Amino acid sequence: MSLQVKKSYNSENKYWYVELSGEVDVYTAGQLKDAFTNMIEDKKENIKINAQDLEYIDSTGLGILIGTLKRLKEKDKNIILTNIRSNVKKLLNITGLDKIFIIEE
Amino acid sequence: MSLQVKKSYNSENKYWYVELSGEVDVYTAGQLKDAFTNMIEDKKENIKINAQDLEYIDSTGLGILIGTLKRLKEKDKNIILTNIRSNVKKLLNITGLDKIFIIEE
Amino acid sequence: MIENQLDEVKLSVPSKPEYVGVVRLTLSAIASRIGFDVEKIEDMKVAVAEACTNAIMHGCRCAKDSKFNIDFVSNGEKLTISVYDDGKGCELESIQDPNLNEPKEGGLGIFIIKSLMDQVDIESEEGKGMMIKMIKYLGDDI
Amino acid sequence: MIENQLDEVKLSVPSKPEYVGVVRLTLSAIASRIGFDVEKIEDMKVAVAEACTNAIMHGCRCAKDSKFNIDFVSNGEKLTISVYDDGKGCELESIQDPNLNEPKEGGLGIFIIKSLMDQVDIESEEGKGMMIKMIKYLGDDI
Ligand SMILES: Nc1ncnc2c1ncn2[C@@H]1O[C@H](COP(=O)(O)OP(=O)(O)O)[C@@H](O)[C@H]1O
Ligand SMILES: Nc1ncnc2c1ncn2[C@@H]1O[C@H](COP(=O)(O)OP(=O)(O)O)[C@@H](O)[C@H]1O
Repeated sequence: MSLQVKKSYNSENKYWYVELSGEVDVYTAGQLKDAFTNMIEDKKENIKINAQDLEYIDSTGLGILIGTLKRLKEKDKNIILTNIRSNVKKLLNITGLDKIFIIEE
Repeated sequence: MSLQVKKSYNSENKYWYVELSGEVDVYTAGQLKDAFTNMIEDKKENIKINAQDLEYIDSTGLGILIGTLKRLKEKDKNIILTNIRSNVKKLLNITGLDKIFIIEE
Repeated sequence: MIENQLDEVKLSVPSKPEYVGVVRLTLSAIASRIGFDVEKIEDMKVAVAEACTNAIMHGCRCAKDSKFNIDFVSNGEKLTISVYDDGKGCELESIQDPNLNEPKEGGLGIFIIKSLMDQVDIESEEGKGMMIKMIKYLGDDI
Repeated sequence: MIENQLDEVKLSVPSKPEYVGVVRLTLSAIASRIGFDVEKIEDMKVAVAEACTNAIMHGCRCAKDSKFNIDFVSNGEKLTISVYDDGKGCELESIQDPNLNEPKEGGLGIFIIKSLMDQVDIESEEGKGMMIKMIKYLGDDI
């Protein structure tokens, strides 16, 4: 019932690499929002999220991803999601967000 | 929230070997009681319980162990417990049952 | 004919974000006891969390000790979950499906609930709180 | 002085063995949110399960839809858990501590609850149900 956000900047290829583990819900969402806000204010570059250990996300978390993507799009940058679990994948499908973010298998 | 009982008879050394995994509470207790009853009716010999994966037990389960021991004592046989987790150990201490069963580290 | 017995679990929690996880875990425990498979349990976890999040974010009157309720009713074939608050409610007509081609930060919750559950009923009146009743069947998806 | 806010979770479940595990999981979730360590959570799980088992085995009137209740109240320093039923109750004087030198199959439940919790109050009257109220402190054992 908690969330860990591990981020690092790959300066060679100019993108943020983020590992999410645990659960994103209305309780942990603030933590995720703060992390993205800090990253974007530092460098507005692509954000690559490894979601292998992301066990749960709901609309609160998806809303934060959408908001972050909107700010990235101002500079034509993207959010790339990798290693998504099937329950998270299902939510992205239902909401059509799999067409908005870049999904890498 | 479930219990697995794996039993086998060691005919060379004449004892029952039982691996318990999961939780013994009022819901799963009947299953444990049936297993012990069957074993004793088959052969009244020492019962050695490997409790390595026994995550939880409460008074319902302890009561079954006590009842089983009473029947074994009629033939001077024992219950031997090994690899007990600390939370289970604590209950055995509190109730004094660590002096009634044979506890092997 | 055998009458299906109804089992009812009632839960009431403070209108605070930290209790949504508690509700999710209680739901998981109930649903797995009933015999739901992992995928359906995941669906229900999200749906119930969405309803709880709404109760906390929109439903509460923000009184210091505001609470909301979750009822779980099961029989042999389905689990019915009702999430309700006595907050300010809303006009149901104002709730629109999201435009999937133009994603927004908000407005996904109820759409997700409807997508993940087999049956959903929403009742609300301004000033009288909101109630979302959702059903998941144990058998094959309908 | 800062007033400690009280958070209250109320749970009501059918008087059936399969719901003791549900109560245990809900308790775990609440206690870990509050910040209890693993050992104290284990203690509380056993104590609450003992009280629930009693409510089911002794407390119920065995009506088809019999239920019992569990209230969890937390403030910054402790968690208070009350388990109560409206079953047949009992005379408290008749409950004795077990003789640890002569173990019996039954009679360990309330003794275990008292051993594992920091404070325990029992109220009962014949015909009026039973209530066990138990407290665990967050800080060092008292
Ligand atoms: N419990 C509630 N009480 C009052 N209004 C609610 C409640 N739940 C939902 N609503 C209303 O319905 C709208 C749509 O909810 P939802 O689809 O979950 O999206 P979001 O919560 O992101 O706005 C909310 O914006 C709110 O106006
Ligand atoms: N909820 C209850 N309603 C009525 N009687 C109860 C209840 N809980 C406990 N008792 C009485 O107290 C006695 C002691 O309980 P306990 O120490 O848990 O041991 P056990 O349940 O194994 O008898 C029970 O045998 C029962 O007579």
